[in-house]
Amino acid sequence: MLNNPLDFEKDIAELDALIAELKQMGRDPSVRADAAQKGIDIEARIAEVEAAREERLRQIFANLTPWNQVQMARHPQRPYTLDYIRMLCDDFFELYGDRINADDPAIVGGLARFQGRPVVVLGHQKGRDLKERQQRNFGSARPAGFRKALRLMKLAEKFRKPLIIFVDTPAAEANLMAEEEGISTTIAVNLREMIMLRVPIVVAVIGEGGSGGALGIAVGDRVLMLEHAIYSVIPPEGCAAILWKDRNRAAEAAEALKLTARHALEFGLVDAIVPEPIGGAHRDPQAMAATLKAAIAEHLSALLALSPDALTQARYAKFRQMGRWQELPAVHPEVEALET
Amino acid sequence: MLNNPLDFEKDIAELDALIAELKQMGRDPSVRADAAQKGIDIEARIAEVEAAREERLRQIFANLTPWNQVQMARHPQRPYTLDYIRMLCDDFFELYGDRINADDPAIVGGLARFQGRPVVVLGHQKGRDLKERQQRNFGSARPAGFRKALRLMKLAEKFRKPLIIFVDTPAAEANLMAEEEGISTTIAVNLREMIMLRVPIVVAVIGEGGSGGALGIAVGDRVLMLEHAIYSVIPPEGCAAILWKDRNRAAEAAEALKLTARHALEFGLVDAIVPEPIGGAHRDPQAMAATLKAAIAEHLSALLALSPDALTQARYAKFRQMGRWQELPAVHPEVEALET
Amino acid sequence: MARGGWFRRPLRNGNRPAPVPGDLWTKCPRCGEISFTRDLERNLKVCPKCGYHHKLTARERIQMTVDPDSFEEIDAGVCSLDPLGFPEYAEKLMRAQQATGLCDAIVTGYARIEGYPLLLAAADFAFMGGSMGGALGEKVVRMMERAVRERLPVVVFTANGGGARMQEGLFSLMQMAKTSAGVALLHREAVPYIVVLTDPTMAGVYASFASLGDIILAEPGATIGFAGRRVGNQDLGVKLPDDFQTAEFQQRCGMVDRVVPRREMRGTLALLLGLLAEERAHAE
Amino acid sequence: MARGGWFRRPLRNGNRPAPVPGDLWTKCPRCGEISFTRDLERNLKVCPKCGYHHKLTARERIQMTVDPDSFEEIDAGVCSLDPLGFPEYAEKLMRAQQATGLCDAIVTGYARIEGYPLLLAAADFAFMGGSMGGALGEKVVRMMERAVRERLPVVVFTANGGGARMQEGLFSLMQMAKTSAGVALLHREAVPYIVVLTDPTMAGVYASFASLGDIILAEPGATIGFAGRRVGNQDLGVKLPDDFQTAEFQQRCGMVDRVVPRREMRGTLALLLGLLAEERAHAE
Ligand SMILES: [Zn+2]
Ligand SMILES: [Zn+2]
Repeated sequence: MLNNPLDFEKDIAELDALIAELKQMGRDPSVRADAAQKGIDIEARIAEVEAAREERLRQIFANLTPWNQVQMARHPQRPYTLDYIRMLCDDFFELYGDRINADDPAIVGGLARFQGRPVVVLGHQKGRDLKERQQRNFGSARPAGFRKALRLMKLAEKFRKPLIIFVDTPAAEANLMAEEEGISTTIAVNLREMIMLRVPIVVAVIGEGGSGGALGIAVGDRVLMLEHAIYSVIPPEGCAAILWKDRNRAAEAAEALKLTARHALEFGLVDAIVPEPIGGAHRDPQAMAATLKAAIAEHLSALLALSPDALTQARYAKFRQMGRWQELPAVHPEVEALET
Repeated sequence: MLNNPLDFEKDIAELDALIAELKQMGRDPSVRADAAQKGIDIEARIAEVEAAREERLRQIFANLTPWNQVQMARHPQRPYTLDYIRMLCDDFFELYGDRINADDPAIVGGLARFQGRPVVVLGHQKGRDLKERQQRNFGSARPAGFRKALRLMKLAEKFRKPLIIFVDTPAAEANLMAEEEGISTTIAVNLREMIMLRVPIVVAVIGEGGSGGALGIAVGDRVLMLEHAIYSVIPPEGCAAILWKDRNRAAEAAEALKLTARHALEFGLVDAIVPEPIGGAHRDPQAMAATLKAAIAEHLSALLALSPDALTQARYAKFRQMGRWQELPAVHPEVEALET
Repeated sequence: MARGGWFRRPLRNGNRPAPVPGDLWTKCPRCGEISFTRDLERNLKVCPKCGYHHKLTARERIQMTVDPDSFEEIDAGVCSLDPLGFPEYAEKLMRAQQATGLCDAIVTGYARIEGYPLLLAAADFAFMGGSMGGALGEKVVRMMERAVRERLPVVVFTANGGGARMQEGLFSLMQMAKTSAGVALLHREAVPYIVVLTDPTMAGVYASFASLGDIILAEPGATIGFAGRRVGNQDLGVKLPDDFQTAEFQQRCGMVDRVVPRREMRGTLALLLGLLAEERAHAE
Repeated sequence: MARGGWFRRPLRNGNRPAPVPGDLWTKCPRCGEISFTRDLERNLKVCPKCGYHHKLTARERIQMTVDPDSFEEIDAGVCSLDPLGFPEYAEKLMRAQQATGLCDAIVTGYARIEGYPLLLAAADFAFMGGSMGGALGEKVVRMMERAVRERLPVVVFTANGGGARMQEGLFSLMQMAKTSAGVALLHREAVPYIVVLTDPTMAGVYASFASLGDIILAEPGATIGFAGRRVGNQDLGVKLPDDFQTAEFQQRCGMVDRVVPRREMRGTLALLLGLLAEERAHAE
């Protein structure tokens, strides 16, 4: 049962409450006896409600709007990077610091084993409770975070360890200090360096793929998206504010931005969607982790077959072809002159 | 004539004053007439005093103590890095910033032409007047300065430009902010990176070679020292404070530390001494620049004949052999046991 | 979007339509000084009173910077699409094309500066705030790949206040990676890359190819930063410096090598191109 | 300095002379707690009351860290000289050698940690503050070159409060470049290099090989910094943080990966050696 259900999760929460109530009744001998006398089969009733719950869940999640997807991606009970690292990896040894001036807790990472193989893992880390959320700046990385990420990537490259990267951030930090420390430059350097990194990189967008703050650690050979994750050039609220001067029209903006996993896959901008348990990753983190682990393992094993040169060439080609444009025939002034 | 003569320069300053006085007399017709009447030849008198001055200068500078050398190296009228860059190079284009969070004016550098050839030049920069001295932190570089220096070195390497580096610093900055920004790490990274840099590096210690703050930009294929420069593991005042709990015994410490150019050359820790005009670089900066330019040109041209691999191998070997030790025969416990 | 008749004239004369009478005078947005537009243009569009650097169109920038008749445009026909069917984007695009005579927000091509050959790009703020969509990304990368093939240095004048073009959604975000990939090639192949940040350069452009120059120059007073003052998540009680997100601020923070007045830009670029020009490797 | 009779005994038993009776008890310099020295040693010389990590000799450190009987010392005979004829240096050296049974302030050799083979160095603060002279630099570089030849990971325990050894003048400064050159080799050849900063690590050592680890660990409360509090040119009115120049401070500043209690050090190193162990390149 969830503590803070989203609007469209409320029906489920109510059914969950009902099931819990029935189960408690079933554990009370006097209630059971009473029910048996009245010919009520509590177990059957529970099974009925559970079936109804499954049906409703299926119904709701077959019809999520883009805005619902945004809400899902931001769900406060969704598993975060450290949850996945713990569920997917063994021997995780977290590393700290950018070797310049700070450790940014909004990005975490370190050495670990994935299916027995040493890897470097890293990702944005949101906080679970209020205190941790503030400490981790809600997963919005400062320059030190991007520098730490790059340090770990270079460590991976040096020791030929594949990289597994989890993306989950509303955006990069944008306050005065971030500007003074060159948040733009730091992100740009990561983009340039990741393209040429000579080890496999598998990226999983597990929640919010928030613009440059996400991309700054997301230049992967494979970019996977969880079913209910989003990936967007701008938060829908910001987009609405610019387009209609009204942040409350975020739902419309979410629609227009086509920021869901399905769209990103259609556009060829991510490589695969990792399905979530019905109702979302937070309803069954273990199952989610198992699916994600299998997906990462599959992609990683394909990448491990490639030479570093082949990897970087393919990665370059992959990002180089992104975008849509058309090319009009070249304009020759002489021809134009004849036409006029 | 100098404004702030050192103690041992005072004789010269007095003779300079006398010469100036005589010359002024010589310009006054009435004084000249008067002198002529008395049979005094002002010109001859000037020549006499000038000869005495030269003789005294030679005398003084043949017998400088190590502490005098320290004073010379710190002389406030000595030419600084930007003076040498202007005198030795054309087309200097100063570059700013470490691309991390600051520009440190205690280290300057940029692109320039040396004998027509594009090079990267950089060095510590002290300030001439009080305001500039403070702005440049007396030539004590902060982490941003060492990072800027490394950025310029990498630029030189990328575009295959030789490096010319001027060293002139009392020490690296050591306050709270320097510590927070990893002054130690920054210097260490420079040492590691300079060893493998694939372009020729000529270093000239032009004034104070102050411990790690100097070495952090001084790992060169050739390290030259101006005749009156010093190079030391610790400022003599600090050494005296540690040894004798008395900073005023700095002169003794200077003696003990053997921090002069002559010693550094004898020890094989620098490659050549660049002679200064009699009385020091500050008495004839143009002549000093000409000598230094010729020395740098000579060493650079030898280095330009080497491949990048040969350069880095030689540089590694050069620093790898520094230090004095002895090796006792290996101790075998069994043998010892027999002896006992 | 097919090439319409409106498209030909501006492309052919390669510049804006002649100024309407109201454009005879130009008011300085900083000091309010009113100058004859023609005088202002003679002064490189720098306010004679306060030194304000007026925005330039891409073509003005190129004309002011390169040797006469040396510019040879490439990839002029690369145009944006509307891959998301984003509200009003198609119309905005067409209006921008009509207003500027450009296919998109950047012009790229071969040029010479005091004889030094190079590849040059100039962004045009008048085209949807200079924002970066698929066409801009494609043109930038093509230019960089060409620079690597032909070993020509690259100079880019940015003026991309909008950063990534949100109307192209995730496609536009990916232009950050795409253009930075281009720079990665230049970097690996040691092709000189000089960036000139002009007013304004923000967000996705500043956080990609615009901050990756070997040497980064900026025009005085140019607005340069990551998130707009209002967009940024400013901590309460933090007083922003007066010059926050200007060229001068960015230089102080170590991100910009030199703030170069427009009058000195051409000479500065020539000096740098000369200093960075390729030589034979010393015995490698 | 010839090897004297005094030199043999301590070298042979590889440890300090037996503790005099007064050493039966040890007082914690932080909390004042008095413990049986033997109990304290069983607790890895960590104060049972406040967790203070007492300084260890190089041999204690090695014994505590490596698999039993796995340590095989190298270059044990490399001794310092007095190249400057520096006042009192020769005497100090001899006293330090007699007191510690070491030739100089660092011990290097082959070892195994939970079976993983490696090269290991441990500095000894008791030898002139662990300061770095020509012998230390030579031993460190030899070990690193050996690590490259034999592709063995390197673990270094620093405890060099004195930094460079001023009694060797400019020679000692150059050990910074020399040891960093060794690290440059390790770095280029991708040989894992783990540094453990222990109390105290300062100045020329911290500003060279000690801060260049791929992974940098530190013991709790260890003093780590550039210039001593009194030596540093502290700005007037600047309040130093309470933990200034400690392991925890350095971690907060991004310089240290993890502060690892002594009890967990061996296991941590084993974990890291396993994670960094060489594998076949994937199809390179
Ligand atoms: Zn004005
Ligand atoms: Zn205690």
